[in-house]
Amino acid sequence: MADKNTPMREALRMALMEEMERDERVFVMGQEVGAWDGTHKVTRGFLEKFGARRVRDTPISEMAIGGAAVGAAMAGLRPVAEIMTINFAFLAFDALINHAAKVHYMFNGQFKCPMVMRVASGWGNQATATHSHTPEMIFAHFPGMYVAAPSNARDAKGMLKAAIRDDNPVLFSESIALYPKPAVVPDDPDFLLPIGKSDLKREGQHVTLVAWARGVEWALQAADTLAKEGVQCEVIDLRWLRPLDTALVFESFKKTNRCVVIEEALPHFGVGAEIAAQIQDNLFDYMDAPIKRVNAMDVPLPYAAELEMLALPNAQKVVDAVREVL
Amino acid sequence: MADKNTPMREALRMALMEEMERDERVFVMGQEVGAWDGTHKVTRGFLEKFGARRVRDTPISEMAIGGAAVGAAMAGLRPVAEIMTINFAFLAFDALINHAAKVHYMFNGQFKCPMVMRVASGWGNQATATHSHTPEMIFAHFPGMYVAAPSNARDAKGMLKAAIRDDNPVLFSESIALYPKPAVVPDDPDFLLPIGKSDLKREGQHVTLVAWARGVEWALQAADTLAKEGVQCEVIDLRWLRPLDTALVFESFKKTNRCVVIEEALPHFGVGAEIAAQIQDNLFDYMDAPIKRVNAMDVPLPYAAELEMLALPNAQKVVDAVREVL
Amino acid sequence: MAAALPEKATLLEWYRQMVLIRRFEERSKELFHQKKIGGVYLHLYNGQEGTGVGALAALRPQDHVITAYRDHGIAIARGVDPNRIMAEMYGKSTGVSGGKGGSMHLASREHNFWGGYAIVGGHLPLAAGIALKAKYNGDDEVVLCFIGDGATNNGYFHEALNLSAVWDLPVVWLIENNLYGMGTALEDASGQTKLIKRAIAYDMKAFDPMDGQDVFEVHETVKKAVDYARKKGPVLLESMTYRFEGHGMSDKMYAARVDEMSRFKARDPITLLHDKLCELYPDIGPTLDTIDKQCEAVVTESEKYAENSPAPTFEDLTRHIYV
Amino acid sequence: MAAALPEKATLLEWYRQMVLIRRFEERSKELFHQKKIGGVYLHLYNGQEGTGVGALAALRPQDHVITAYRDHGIAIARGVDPNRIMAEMYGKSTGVSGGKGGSMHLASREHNFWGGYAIVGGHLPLAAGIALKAKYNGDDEVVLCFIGDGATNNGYFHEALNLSAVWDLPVVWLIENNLYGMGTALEDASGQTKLIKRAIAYDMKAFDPMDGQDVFEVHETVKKAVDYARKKGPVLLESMTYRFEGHGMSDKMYAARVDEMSRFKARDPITLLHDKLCELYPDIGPTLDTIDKQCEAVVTESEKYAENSPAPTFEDLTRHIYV
Ligand SMILES: Cc1ncc(C[n+]2csc(CCOP(=O)(O)OP(=O)(O)O)c2C)c(N)n1
Ligand SMILES: Cc1ncc(C[n+]2csc(CCOP(=O)(O)OP(=O)(O)O)c2C)c(N)n1
Ligand SMILES: [Mg+2]
Ligand SMILES: [Mg+2]
Repeated sequence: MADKNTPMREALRMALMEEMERDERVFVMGQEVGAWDGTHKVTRGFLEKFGARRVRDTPISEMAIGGAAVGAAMAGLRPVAEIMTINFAFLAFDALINHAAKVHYMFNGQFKCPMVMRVASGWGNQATATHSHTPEMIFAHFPGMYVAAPSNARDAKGMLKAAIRDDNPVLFSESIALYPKPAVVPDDPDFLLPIGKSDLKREGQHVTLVAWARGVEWALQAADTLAKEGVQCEVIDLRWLRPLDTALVFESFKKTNRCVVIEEALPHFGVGAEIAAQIQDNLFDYMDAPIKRVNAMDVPLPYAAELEMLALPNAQKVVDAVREVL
Repeated sequence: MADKNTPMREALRMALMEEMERDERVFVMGQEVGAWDGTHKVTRGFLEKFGARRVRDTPISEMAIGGAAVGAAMAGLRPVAEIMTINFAFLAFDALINHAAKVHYMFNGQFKCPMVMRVASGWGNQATATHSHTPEMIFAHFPGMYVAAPSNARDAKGMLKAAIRDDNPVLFSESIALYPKPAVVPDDPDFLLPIGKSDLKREGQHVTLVAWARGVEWALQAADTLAKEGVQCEVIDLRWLRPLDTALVFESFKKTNRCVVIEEALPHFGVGAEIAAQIQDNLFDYMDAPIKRVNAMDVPLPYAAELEMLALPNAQKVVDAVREVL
Repeated sequence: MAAALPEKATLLEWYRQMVLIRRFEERSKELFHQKKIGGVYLHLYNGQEGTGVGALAALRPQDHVITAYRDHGIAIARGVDPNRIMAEMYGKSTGVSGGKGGSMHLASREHNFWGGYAIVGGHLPLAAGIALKAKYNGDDEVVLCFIGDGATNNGYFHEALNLSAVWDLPVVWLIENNLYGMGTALEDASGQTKLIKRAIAYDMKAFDPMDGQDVFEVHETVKKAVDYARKKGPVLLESMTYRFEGHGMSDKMYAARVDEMSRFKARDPITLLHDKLCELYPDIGPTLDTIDKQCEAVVTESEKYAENSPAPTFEDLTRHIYV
Repeated sequence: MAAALPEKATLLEWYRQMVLIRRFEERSKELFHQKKIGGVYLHLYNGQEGTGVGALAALRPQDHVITAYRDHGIAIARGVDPNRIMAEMYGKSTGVSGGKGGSMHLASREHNFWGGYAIVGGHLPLAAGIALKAKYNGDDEVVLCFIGDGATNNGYFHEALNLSAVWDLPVVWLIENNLYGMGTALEDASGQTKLIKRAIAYDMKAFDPMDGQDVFEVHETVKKAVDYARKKGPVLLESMTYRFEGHGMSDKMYAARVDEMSRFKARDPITLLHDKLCELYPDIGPTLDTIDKQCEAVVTESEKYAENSPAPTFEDLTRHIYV
C-alpha cells in the first residue's frame, strides 16, 4: 500500500477501521451505521467485517445515543457514536454538555469519557432550515469536550484517529460537502494529528485568513485569486474549535497585520467573533485594519437553491473581505 | 397604587398577571408553576386566581413543554412556558431552535409563534456544574427567536410584557441572583420596554462598560469604585442578546474609545467576543485600547463555595479590566 | 367493517385522491432524477395512500392535520393545490411555503394543514399544543397527527403522548407503521413491535391496528377515533402499511426486500379500492379510467406550473425571520 | 415473601444501613439549615431506606449502581465512607467527588457506584451504556438504575429503556415511586399511574410492584430481577414508597399532606424491620440500640471529618476538565 488520493469519507473510514482493528474496545453505534453502511457511507462494509457487536444500529433516539456513549465510555469502552447530522445532535445536547463534558470534572477525575461523537455538518444541497446547521461553536462553548472540524481528507484521518485514542470526549464534525473531496492520505496506521493544533495551509505575508472545515476551501480559492493580483494570503486552518489554538494565528498576524475569518456558520457569537476578540486583545498594536468576518447570512436556510446560494459564504465573499482590509 | 420598590420576582409576577388579565389567550405552563407557586415563586397565587386551565403544571418533559408551546402559539394562544432553569432548556433545544425559531420562516409566514419561554439562569449558590449555566448566547446564535436578559426588576417587567405581546418567540432569561433585588417598578399596566433596545444605565466619558442581566450590577459597582478615582464609566445594558443592539455601545465608544464587556457566561464565543468583534470592525479608528472581556473562568462550575467564587466574575475583576484599558 | 359504505361520490373522491397522490409521487421521483426537484431529500408516499386518504376523509375542515417529512400525500389528501405543492418542490415563490420549505416542509394554514416536519418526532408536541388551543378555547376540533414507526422510539413521542394523556387533549395519534425507519426494521428499533401497545404506557385509548392498505378500514377506524378524541381525549392508532419506494432517494436497501415488497404490492391500496369499486359498480371502469387520466393531467399541469413559476427573490431570503 | 429469610447478621447489617442513612439525612438537614452544607439543593432519602438498602443488598460488588440526585442513601448502602460523603456535602477536598460534585453528585468508582445525576432522566442512558460494556465484554455484571416516578415522563426514560430492550442489556430499571416529583402528584404527571405497565411499551420483563417500605420484599424482588437481567436482559421494577421529607429543602408543600404522610410513617421501613427483628429474635433490643448509637456516632464523626477537612484549592478548580 502507498499513500493515495482518497476522498474524505474514505479517509474517515480508514481511520475508523484501523482504530477498530487496533483496539477491541472501539466500536461504532448510531442510526444506520450497519446494513445501510452509514448515512454518509463512512461505515461501509463495517457490519460485515466487524459484526453486529461492534457495529451497532440504534433506534432514532439521539438522547440515548449520546447518553449510552457516555456510559459505555465511562465503563471502559471507546464508543464512536454517530449522529446522522449535527441538526439532530440538538436532541443530544444535554447528554453531550451536561454529561459527556462533565463527568470527568464533576466526579473529580474518577471517570473518564473517551468517546467520539461523529456528526455530519454544514449546509448546501437544499437541505432546508432544520437540516442546515454548522453550530459547532455552541458545543465548543463549554469546557470538557473537544471539538474537531477537519478541512480535508488527510487531516480528517489523522484527527479522527487522534480523537479515538484520546481519553476525552470529542465532538467530531464532518462537513458533508467535503465527504467526496480527495486528498493524499497516509496509510500509516499510526498517522495521528495532534489534538488542538492549528495548521498552516498556505504561506503569505499580506493577510491572514483563518478558517476550518469547509471554510478552508473558500480561503484557499480566494488566496489563489488574490495571488494573481499580487496579494499573498496566509491561510491557517484551526482544525479544532476546542481547544482553540490561536498561536499560529497570532504569529501570522504579527507578520500580516490583517485578518479575515471565514466561517460557514451564522455570524452571531461565532468563532470569527472569538478570533477577532482575541487578536484585538492580544495584538492590538499589530492591527493595521479591522478583522473581518465572512459568515453565512443571518437567516434560517431556505430550500430554494437560488436563495441558499445567496446565504452561503463563498470564495468571492472572502476576496471582497480581503480587499476591505488591504 | 403607586410605583414602588419591588423585587424582580414580584415585578415579573406583576407583568405576567397583568398580561393574563389583559389577554385571555395568555397562559402559563411548566413544571411546578401551579400549586408550588413556581420554582422561583414568579407564579405565586396564579393557580388560585386563574385556575388550572390557564396555569398548567406539566410533567418533567422539557421537549414537550417546548414543542407544545410552539404548537399552541401557532394555533393562536400566547403561551408563557417556564423551564425551571436554563440548564434543562438544553432538553428543549431542538424544540426552540428547530421549531419555535423556524416555523414562521420555513412556512413562509403562514404561522406565527408568539410564545415566551421563561428560564431561570445563572450560577452561584453552589448549584454545581449541571445546574450552573448562562448560555443565552447559544440560543441567540440562531435567527428567528428573541433573547431577553433583563438586569433589574423594572426592566424585567417592561421587557416581559413586551415579550408576551410580541408575535415572535422569545427566550426570556431571568438571573436567579436578581430575583430578590428590588427596583422602583411602574404599576402602569401598559408599561412596555421596546424589544431589542439597549439602555444607558450610567453616563461617563472614560470607558464604556457593556453588560446585561447580572453583569450590570457588577458594572455599576465597578463604576462606583472607579468614580472615586476619577474614572467615569459609561454603563450600557444590552437588555436583549437578540436582536443585539449595539447602537448605544457604538455611540458611547466613539466618546470613550475604550470598552470592557462583562459577561457572567463562559468566555468562548460569547457576547463579549461579538461586541469586541463588532467594535473593532466598525469603530477601528476610535480604538485607544483593546476591548477587554470579563467572563467566568472556563470551567464547569464546581460545588465548593470557595472554588465557585473564584470562577465567577465580580466587580473587582471589572475594575481590574478597566485599569488595563485606561 | 360493519359500517355502511360511503356513497359512490365519496368513494370516487377517495379513488381520485389516491391515484393523484401516486401519480404525483411517480412524477416527483422522475423530476428529482432530472434535478428539477432539488436537494437531497424526497420521501415518497407510494403505498401508504390508503392510510392518508382514509384518515383525512374522517376529518372536518375545522380539524387539524400535522405530519412528518413524508408529507406530499397528506397535503394532497387535505386538498392543497398540487400546483403549489409541486412549485414548492421546485423551490418556487408560488410554492405553498414560498419555496422556503421544500418537499419536507409543505404546509397550508388555510387547510388547517400544519405542515410536514423533518426532525423525527419534533412535530408531536406541536400537535399537542394545537390540540391544547382547541381545548383551551372550547373549540370543537381534533388534531390528527401522523407518526412514523421509527419515530415512536424518540423522546418526543413519549413526552408528547404522555402530555396529551395528562391533559386529555383531542389528538388522534396515528402511527403509520411501514415496518422501517430508513433501513432499520421495526424489530431492530423497538423493544415492543406491537406499537399500539405503547398506548398502555399512557393509559391511552387505542383501537386495534388497522389494515393500512384498506382505505375503508382506515376511514372507519379514524372516524371512531376522531369522535372519541373530540369527546374524551387522545387516542392511539396504528396503521399497518408499507412504502413501495425507498425511504428517500438515497435508500439502496429497499429494493432487496423482494418478497416483502411483492406481498405488499399485491395489496396495493389503489388496486384494492379499484377492485372494490368495480365490484360495487360493475360499469364504473370508464369512470375510473377518466379519473386516472385526469390525475395524470393534474400532475402534468403541476409540473408546468412549477416550471413556469418565478424563483423567490433576495427579499424573500430575509423575510419572515421575524413577524 | 416465600423465600427464606436472610441470616441474622445480614438483617442486622440492613438495619444498620437503614438507620445510618436516616441519621445521616437528619443530620444533613440540620447542617444545611446551619449553612454548613452549602448550596440550594439537598434531597433527603428518609422514608425510602427500605428500597435502597434492600435493592443494593441484591448486588454483588462487580455489579453497578447509578441514581439521580437523591443519592446519599444509595451511596451509604453501597458502602461508601460516610466521612467522605459528608465531606463532599461540605464541599471539601476529601469529599468523594473532591468537593466538586456536592450532594447531588456523589460517586465512588471503586464501589462501582457511578454517581448521582441531577438532570432528571439524564443518567438512564448512562446506565444503558455501562450495561453495554458488560455485555460487550461478556462480563457477568448487572447495572441497577434508580429512577424517580417523575423521571418516567421524560424522553430519556423512553429512549434508554427502549434501547436496553432492543440490545438486551443487563439493566435493572428500578422506579422509586414516592408518588411525587417535586410538588406534582403522580396522577398529574403520568397518563399511566401504574408505572410498572410502562414495561409493556418495550416488551420488557417486569415484576409486580414492590412494597418499598418492606426491605425483605424489595430485596427478594431485586434479587430475582438481577438474576433475570444477568441471564436475559432488562427488567423494570417499581417500588412503592414515600419520602418523609420535602422534595428538597425548598419544598413547602409536603408538610400539608398530613394524612398521607402519617399513613406512610406508620409504615416506616426502619420500624418495620426493627419490629420484625424483635419478633424473630426477642432478645435483640439491646443490639439494635447499640447499632442506633453507633450510627449516631458515625454521623457525628462524619461531621467532624468534614468540618476538619481542607477546602479544595485553586488548582482543583482547573483540574479534571480534561484528562
Ligand atoms: C431526530 C432525527 N433523527 C434522525 C433523523 C433522520 N431520519 C429522517 S427520517 C428517518 C426515519 C424515520 O422513520 P419512520 O418514523 O418510521 O418514518 P418513515 O420514514 O417510515 O415514514 C430518520 C432516521 C431525523 N430527521 N431526525
Ligand atoms: C430535566 C430536568 N427537569 C427538571 C428538573 C428539576 N427537578 C429536579 S428533581 C425533580 C423532580 C423529580 O421527581 P422524581 O423523578 O419523582 O424523583 P424524586 O425527587 O421523587 O426522588 C425536578 C422536576 C431537573 N433536575 N432536570
Ligand atoms: Mg417507518
Ligand atoms: Mg418521585
